[in-house]
Amino acid sequence: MFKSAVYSEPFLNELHSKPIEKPTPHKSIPSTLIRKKPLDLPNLDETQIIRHFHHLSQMNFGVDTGIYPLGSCTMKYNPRINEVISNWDKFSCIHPYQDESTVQGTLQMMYELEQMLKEITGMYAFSLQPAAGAHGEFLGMILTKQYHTSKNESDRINVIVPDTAHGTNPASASMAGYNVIELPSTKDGAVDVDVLEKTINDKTACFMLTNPNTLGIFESDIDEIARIVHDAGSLLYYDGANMNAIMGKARPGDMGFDIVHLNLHKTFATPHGGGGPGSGPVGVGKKLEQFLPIPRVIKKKENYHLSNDFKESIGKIKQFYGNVSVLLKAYCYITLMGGNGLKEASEVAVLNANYMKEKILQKGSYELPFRSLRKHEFVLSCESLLKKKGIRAMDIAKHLLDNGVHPPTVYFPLIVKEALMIEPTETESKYDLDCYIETLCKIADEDTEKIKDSPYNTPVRRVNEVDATKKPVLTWNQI
Amino acid sequence: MFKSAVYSEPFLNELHSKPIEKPTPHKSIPSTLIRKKPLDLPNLDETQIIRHFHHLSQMNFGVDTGIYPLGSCTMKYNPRINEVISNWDKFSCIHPYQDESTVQGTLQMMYELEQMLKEITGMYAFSLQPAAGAHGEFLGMILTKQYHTSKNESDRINVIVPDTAHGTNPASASMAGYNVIELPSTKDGAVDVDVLEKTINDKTACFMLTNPNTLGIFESDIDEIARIVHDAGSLLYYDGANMNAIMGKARPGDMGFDIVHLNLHKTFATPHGGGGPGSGPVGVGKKLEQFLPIPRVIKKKENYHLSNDFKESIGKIKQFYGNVSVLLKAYCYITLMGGNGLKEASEVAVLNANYMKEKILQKGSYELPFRSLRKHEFVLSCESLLKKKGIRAMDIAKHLLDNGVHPPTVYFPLIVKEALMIEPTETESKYDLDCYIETLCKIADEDTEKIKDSPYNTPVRRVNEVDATKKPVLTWNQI
Amino acid sequence: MKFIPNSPLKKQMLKEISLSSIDELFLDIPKSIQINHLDLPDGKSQMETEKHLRILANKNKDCNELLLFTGGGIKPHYIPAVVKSITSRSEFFTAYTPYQSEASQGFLKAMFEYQSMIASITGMDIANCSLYDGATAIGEAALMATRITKKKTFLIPSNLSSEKKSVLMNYGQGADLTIKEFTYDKKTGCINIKNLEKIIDEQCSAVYLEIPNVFGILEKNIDTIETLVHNNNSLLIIGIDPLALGVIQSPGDLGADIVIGEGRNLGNPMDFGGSSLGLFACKSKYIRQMPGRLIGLTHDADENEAFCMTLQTREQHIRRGRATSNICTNEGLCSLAAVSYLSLLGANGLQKLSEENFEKGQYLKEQIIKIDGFSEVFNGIHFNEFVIQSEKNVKEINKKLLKSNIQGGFLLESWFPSLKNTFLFGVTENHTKEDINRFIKVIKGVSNV
Amino acid sequence: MKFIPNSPLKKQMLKEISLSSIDELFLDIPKSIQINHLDLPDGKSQMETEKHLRILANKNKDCNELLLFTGGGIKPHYIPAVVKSITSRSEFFTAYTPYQSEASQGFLKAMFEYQSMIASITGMDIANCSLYDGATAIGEAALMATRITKKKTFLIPSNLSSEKKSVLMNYGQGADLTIKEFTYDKKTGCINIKNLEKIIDEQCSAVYLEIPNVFGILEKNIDTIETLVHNNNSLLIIGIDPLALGVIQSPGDLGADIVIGEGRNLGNPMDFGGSSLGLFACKSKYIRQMPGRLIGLTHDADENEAFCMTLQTREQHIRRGRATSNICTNEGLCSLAAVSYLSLLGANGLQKLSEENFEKGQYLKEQIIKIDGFSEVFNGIHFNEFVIQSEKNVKEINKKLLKSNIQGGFLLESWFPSLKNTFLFGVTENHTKEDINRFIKVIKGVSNV
Ligand SMILES: Cc1ncc(COP(=O)(O)O)c(C=O)c1O
Ligand SMILES: Cc1ncc(COP(=O)(O)O)c(C=O)c1O
Repeated sequence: MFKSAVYSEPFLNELHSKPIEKPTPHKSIPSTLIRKKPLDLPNLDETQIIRHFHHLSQMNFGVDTGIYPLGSCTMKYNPRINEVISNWDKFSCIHPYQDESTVQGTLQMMYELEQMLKEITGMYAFSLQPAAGAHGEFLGMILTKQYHTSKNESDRINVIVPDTAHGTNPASASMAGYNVIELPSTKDGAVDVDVLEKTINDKTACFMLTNPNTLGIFESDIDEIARIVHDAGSLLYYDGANMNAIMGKARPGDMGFDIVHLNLHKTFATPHGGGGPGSGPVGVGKKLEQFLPIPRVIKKKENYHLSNDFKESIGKIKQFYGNVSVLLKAYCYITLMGGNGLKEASEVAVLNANYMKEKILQKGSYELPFRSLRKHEFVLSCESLLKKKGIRAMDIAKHLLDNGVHPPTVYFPLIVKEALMIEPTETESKYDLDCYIETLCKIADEDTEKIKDSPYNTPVRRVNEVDATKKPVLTWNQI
Repeated sequence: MFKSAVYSEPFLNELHSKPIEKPTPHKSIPSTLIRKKPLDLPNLDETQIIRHFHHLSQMNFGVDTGIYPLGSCTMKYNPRINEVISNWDKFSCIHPYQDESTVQGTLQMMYELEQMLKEITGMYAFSLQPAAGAHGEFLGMILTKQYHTSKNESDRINVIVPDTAHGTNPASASMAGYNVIELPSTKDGAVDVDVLEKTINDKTACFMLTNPNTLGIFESDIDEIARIVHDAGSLLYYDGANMNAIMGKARPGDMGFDIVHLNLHKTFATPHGGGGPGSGPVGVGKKLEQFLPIPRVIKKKENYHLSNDFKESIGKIKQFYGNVSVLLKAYCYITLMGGNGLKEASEVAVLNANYMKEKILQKGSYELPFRSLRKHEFVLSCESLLKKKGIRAMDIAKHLLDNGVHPPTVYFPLIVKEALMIEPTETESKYDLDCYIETLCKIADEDTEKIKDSPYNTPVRRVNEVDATKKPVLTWNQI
Repeated sequence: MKFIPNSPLKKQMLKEISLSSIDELFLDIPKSIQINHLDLPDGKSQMETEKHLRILANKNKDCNELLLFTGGGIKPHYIPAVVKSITSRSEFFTAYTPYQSEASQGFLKAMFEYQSMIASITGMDIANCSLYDGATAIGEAALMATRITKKKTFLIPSNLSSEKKSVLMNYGQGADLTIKEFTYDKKTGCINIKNLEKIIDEQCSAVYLEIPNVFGILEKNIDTIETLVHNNNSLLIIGIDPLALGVIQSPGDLGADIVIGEGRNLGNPMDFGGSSLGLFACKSKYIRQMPGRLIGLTHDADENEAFCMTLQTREQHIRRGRATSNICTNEGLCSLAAVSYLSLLGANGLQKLSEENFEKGQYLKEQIIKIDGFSEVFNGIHFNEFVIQSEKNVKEINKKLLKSNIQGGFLLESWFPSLKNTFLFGVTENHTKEDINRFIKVIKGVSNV
Repeated sequence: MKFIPNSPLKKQMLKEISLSSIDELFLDIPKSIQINHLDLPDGKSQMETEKHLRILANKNKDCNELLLFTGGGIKPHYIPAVVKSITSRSEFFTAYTPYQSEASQGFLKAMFEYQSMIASITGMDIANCSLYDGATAIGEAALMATRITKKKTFLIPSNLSSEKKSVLMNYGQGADLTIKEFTYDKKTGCINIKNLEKIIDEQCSAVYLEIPNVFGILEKNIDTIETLVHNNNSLLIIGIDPLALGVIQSPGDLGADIVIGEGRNLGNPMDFGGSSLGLFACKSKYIRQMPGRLIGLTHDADENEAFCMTLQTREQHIRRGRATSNICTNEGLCSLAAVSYLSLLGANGLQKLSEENFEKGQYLKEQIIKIDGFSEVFNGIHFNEFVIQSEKNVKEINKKLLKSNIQGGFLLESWFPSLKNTFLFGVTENHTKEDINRFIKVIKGVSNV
């Protein structure tokens, strides 16, 4: 039994507001600049505000609410201790331009975090500056440019991505000015080495890949792929969104990747915050090190410094040094888990995924396209359900909501029809996995009408997203 | 529209537990004492625990959920800043036997809080030791005893309480060994001065009263009452649960009360915590000061000390010095509000109550027994609804729950039939008061069957409290 | 004015109820006692308040800055962040006592689980959902024993802390209890059973003892005592430190009728002695004589599982002057912290924690008595507190320790004048090996001078 | 292993899916690249981790210990406790991007309110629900201007901070933007309009300017500039500090087409430069060229109010290589802090806050220039930051201030080599009068020596 809380919560500006006072600003402000129209914000009391957001919060599903196996997103439990530590004034109330002697603790944390990430990925150096995965990708593309330019090969204008790639990969590449070439996968769901070999050439700047890929399949030909890419003078980029599958088992650096981004808000348990802040550190091989953003944290004797002393650096990709509280949480997480714990996390993440996959397949309602052994996630197709009963992946997602669990990612990767992409992570118990499996399979047997009309137990019924785009209403004033 | 969240949440010991390890305790523990049976607690993971309590929390109503006008309980908004401050390690992680030089901040806070409470109540000295209102009452009774004993009047064995008194008053008196004599109220709902005069005598140790009383009526004859009580050689005790009505308007000390307890978790906005921790400081007049519990915080020059140097003290009523974090929150609250703010709080608390009372009476479904002008709360009767439609106060309470608001106190004070005791407090907005009024009055017009079957929108339907007492099940093992 | 949304609406609201001023609302207060203002400063902003409180806070030294080895039943323990995260769910902490069960199922179920866990670790049938603290729990237990046995003499160890004794005296006086003391063995620190045998008589309602006792000693001969007490038709009441229950036999298995204890250790901060939690468990048959609130399992109108406060007829709001206790507001949120804490530990965690506390207790003591001029006072087996005698002046030693930001032992002489120059030391899982070693080094230094 | 409930169940689960070892799950990884362990320490307990982090923390000085008067667009502001209390509701902070709208109505509605408030204070039609930070927002705005105007020259003030310039350069290079600078008036610190007139040409997609600018100066002649820019068929992009909007005209009223800004100030901590929030608002007509996520109002199947992400066809997960931006994860929780913060302030609060910041800025500057050897560099009206020239060595002064636990001004020379021996000072509502006076006393002392 599950029902979400429902409140018909008014907008903040519909709550009772105290009268707005007339502006009485200082005379010395130039009259062209002084605010004339009064500000238009409600004047509320704490009680009203607390209740408003309290009600809204109860109409929102988080990892704390229940299992959240959103494929590719690695929604694992966010340890509470990390929230506490990152909230200490000593960490959160410091200014980026404070004298270095007064921020040695944070600089040490950043320095050591880089060392940890280097060890985990096998890369040569790291930048902690990017604010998210896509931001890391963009930095990666800028580094790629700088690298080829430094070798007088600015005519490398293409970036290759597999057809299973996450949308940010092509978007980042083209934002950096590259042409994006899409590589079709084999029937096994992996990179087609032959096609890659044919596609790649001296116009190729980079091949972007995640391994395991977004089907959860490990690219076993990775050695061969790396050889082909490097032989063509191209770089090989690693989208680290799937790093949770292989910590302590294999390292992108060892696989031949030149650039790596990690999603700390995925693999390293920092909360996703309903959409951020995230952090997407970028690691590179030795040949790219000199291009990394400044400042970089360096250690001299026992002291840490922010150094701008890197002449070939691409400069900055974000103001200051990254989303530091997210870095801190990831640092705490790695400290808590240790090398042994991270390995165990990957092992159980993979075990959980394969366990679910097998159990679901046994029941026969969903198909698994492509190769069988998966890493930390797997993509089902419900195409046959669509054919048989007219039920779509989205319908299944919505009815899962009625059961108090979060649906998988749907319709991604694009090459799978009616895709359900499931990533349980290692922080779910067998009990919750079993419940999920049962629920998912039961839905397949349910009455089509019932499923089409779902969800029922959420704060609202099926949301009409199409109407939202027709005449977009984005603010109170547009209602 | 309101519906509470519903989760069919298993017990903690029904969740998947890791195996219980065999005890391997130290050999040097005497064999008669060493634990033989393994402990019987589930071994869970953080994720499971967080979700469990997350689900439970959403099935609980607090002030943050909505208006909570529980008469006598003063459920006002609990400022968040107080939670933050009391959570600072500097306040919460200190040992009661630390060297005084290392806890000067907390001692100063306690000392100053006593000064503040003295000013607010007009009393001569305070003890912060009691953990709750009833605990303060009990201390008050012990002080009463000590006082009379010191005057060789140990034969004062009776304590008088009005029939409107809160249950803790007679309970505390009798726990201290007193006979309790109940005083009937006048038809106005006030103390019957004549009957009091007749009842009181040289066997009377104390008269316990709250003012305004539990009907929300100010005892305007308080001067006369105090005179009578003191003339009889008795003490006059003030139950401070209703202090929220009169801050900055009148003081129990000025009314002639000898002993006062305050409920910091009512008047001074410290959260009630689902049942505590509370704090019930006791203030006394000069003639009782020497009996107060030890240690007391004293100030010498600029330093604060815990002094046991009070020979006539009754000793201790609780280990250490009281629920210090609650004291700290109250201290913050008084600092935030200031003298002017506390007065405003009482004024608006009284305004809100009278506003609600008038508006409700205008609609005619409920009656107001006794005198009209109320302080911060008022007691309605729905006796006529019972007669007309068979609807009881409890039914109304339950149906209010369906509307996302908390019901008033019901069936108290005992002298009002089908009592609904409403205390809105000053932290509610007019908007919320108006909604509440409307809801309450609409319920009176609803179909009896529907109301009798309520609530509908809560996590469970009407709870059978009678069956719970038949064969009480208090633990997992008793299920 | 902050926290008062209707401040700007006073006129309008007054008008709607046909009044013209706030003063009219206070006409029932006689002029003679009306006041016009409070002699307190005006309200401060949140920012100012925070800054002011920070100044106060900085006059304290917390246990991260001050290494504490002070016994007395309260010590720094590690509290996992999850505990606070649960207790700061505002649905919980801004709720009142769960009078309306339908709107309080969450808290009620948590309290039911708390009762279950307390019953489980103490080995008793049932537990209530909190009293004020461990000391008042002794008082309530004494009164309950008298209600059950109709006898009025309550026996306690002479080495009960004077704070607890004082609380007990105050609780006992209303019921006219006679409180008598039995002595302890000067060698072992355990109960002097001979003396207990001598003192116990037919008026004895109950015998109270503690495991570990005030000296940190784990009583040896409970079976003898248990037989003695029960043969006398008295009750056996045991006071415990719940964190010891991972290594020691549960009081239930030892034959206790009532178990009490201070539960602050279960996930609540030291709070300068606040945030207390009175544990209270007993045998089923005494249920109707119990003090405090009980949460029971029942069902709703649809026959689904539901919880409510039960046996309220024992309580003050129903039974008034004849209630089993006057307690109303209890320590609810501290109980919630306790059930969260216990579920985080689990059986395995509690066991390990007990072991660690036991072992660190042994280790620290061994290190201290190696130092010249310090000796063990009692040879009974102790848990995480213990008594040490010093040849030098203990006050002076503590003063010097403080200069190194170490808070030394509690000076037992203030409770037991005969125990001159003795420290009560305490240590927990929260002290690292380095902490302990630092302490030893420093105390060696200051006591050599 | 902590956070991995199935650790003890591995064997059982493997068996259920007919595998015999974990290794079998990793057979698809070529042996050649398999590793056996990570060269990192083993996991620490939560207690150990906390103790370790406390050691690190103690190597920092926070802004309660260190009085900061450092400008640069980031300064200590007071954050009411309610903000954190809202953002730490775990339903919010443990959620992903709201892909499933039915299960995300709470966050979606809050983001809709955030958009509404940002649109309202900036005076623009619409706002998105965050970009990474103020600097990347300039980059995104530049790209958007090119998409709208199909022109490729982007004009910026020569006194844009070198950090922001660098970010902009990196964002611009993919679209082959030419970035040109117009100078500022050396006397006022305002834009040199003559120079701007000279530089602007038909290739100009947009002119970017900041209010207040990097020197803290409030630009005087926006109307002239606005006319100039729009007559040139270019866009006007204004960068703002939202906390100034209580006193100054909204950019919308000034004729801006796009408004960006750093929103950290709205309820987020300094976080050593993290916890950033890229504000982004614009005119309705440009909606389809906007970067970032947009939350729209719509209805559900029962025609009730509902919210969802909208116009997703602009975004990378739909449009991939042709998206308006690559942004996916944004700064959601920082936006939630911002909407909470703005609702706590309300119109009245924001206005007062702006005034206070403005006035403290004036006061501090006046006090400083009274001191011998310090003078104001620009005579334009400034907000809460300002530039001061020193006759003595600024580095030395800062070093000495640090000894009194004061962090002095930012040394502008590191961004603008021509501004030798200048400080960029900043002050906010968080600085009390006493703080300021203490600072003045100390700086007077150290600069006299
Ligand atoms: C495979 C993959 N790559 C890249 C990203 C982009 O990461 P972010 O959302 O942090 O920008 C994601 C996350 O959605 C992802 O799943
Ligand atoms: C009038 C009155 N007196 C006394 C009390 C007892 O206070 P406490 O619950 O803190 O023991 C209460 C609270 O319920 C009350 O309302």
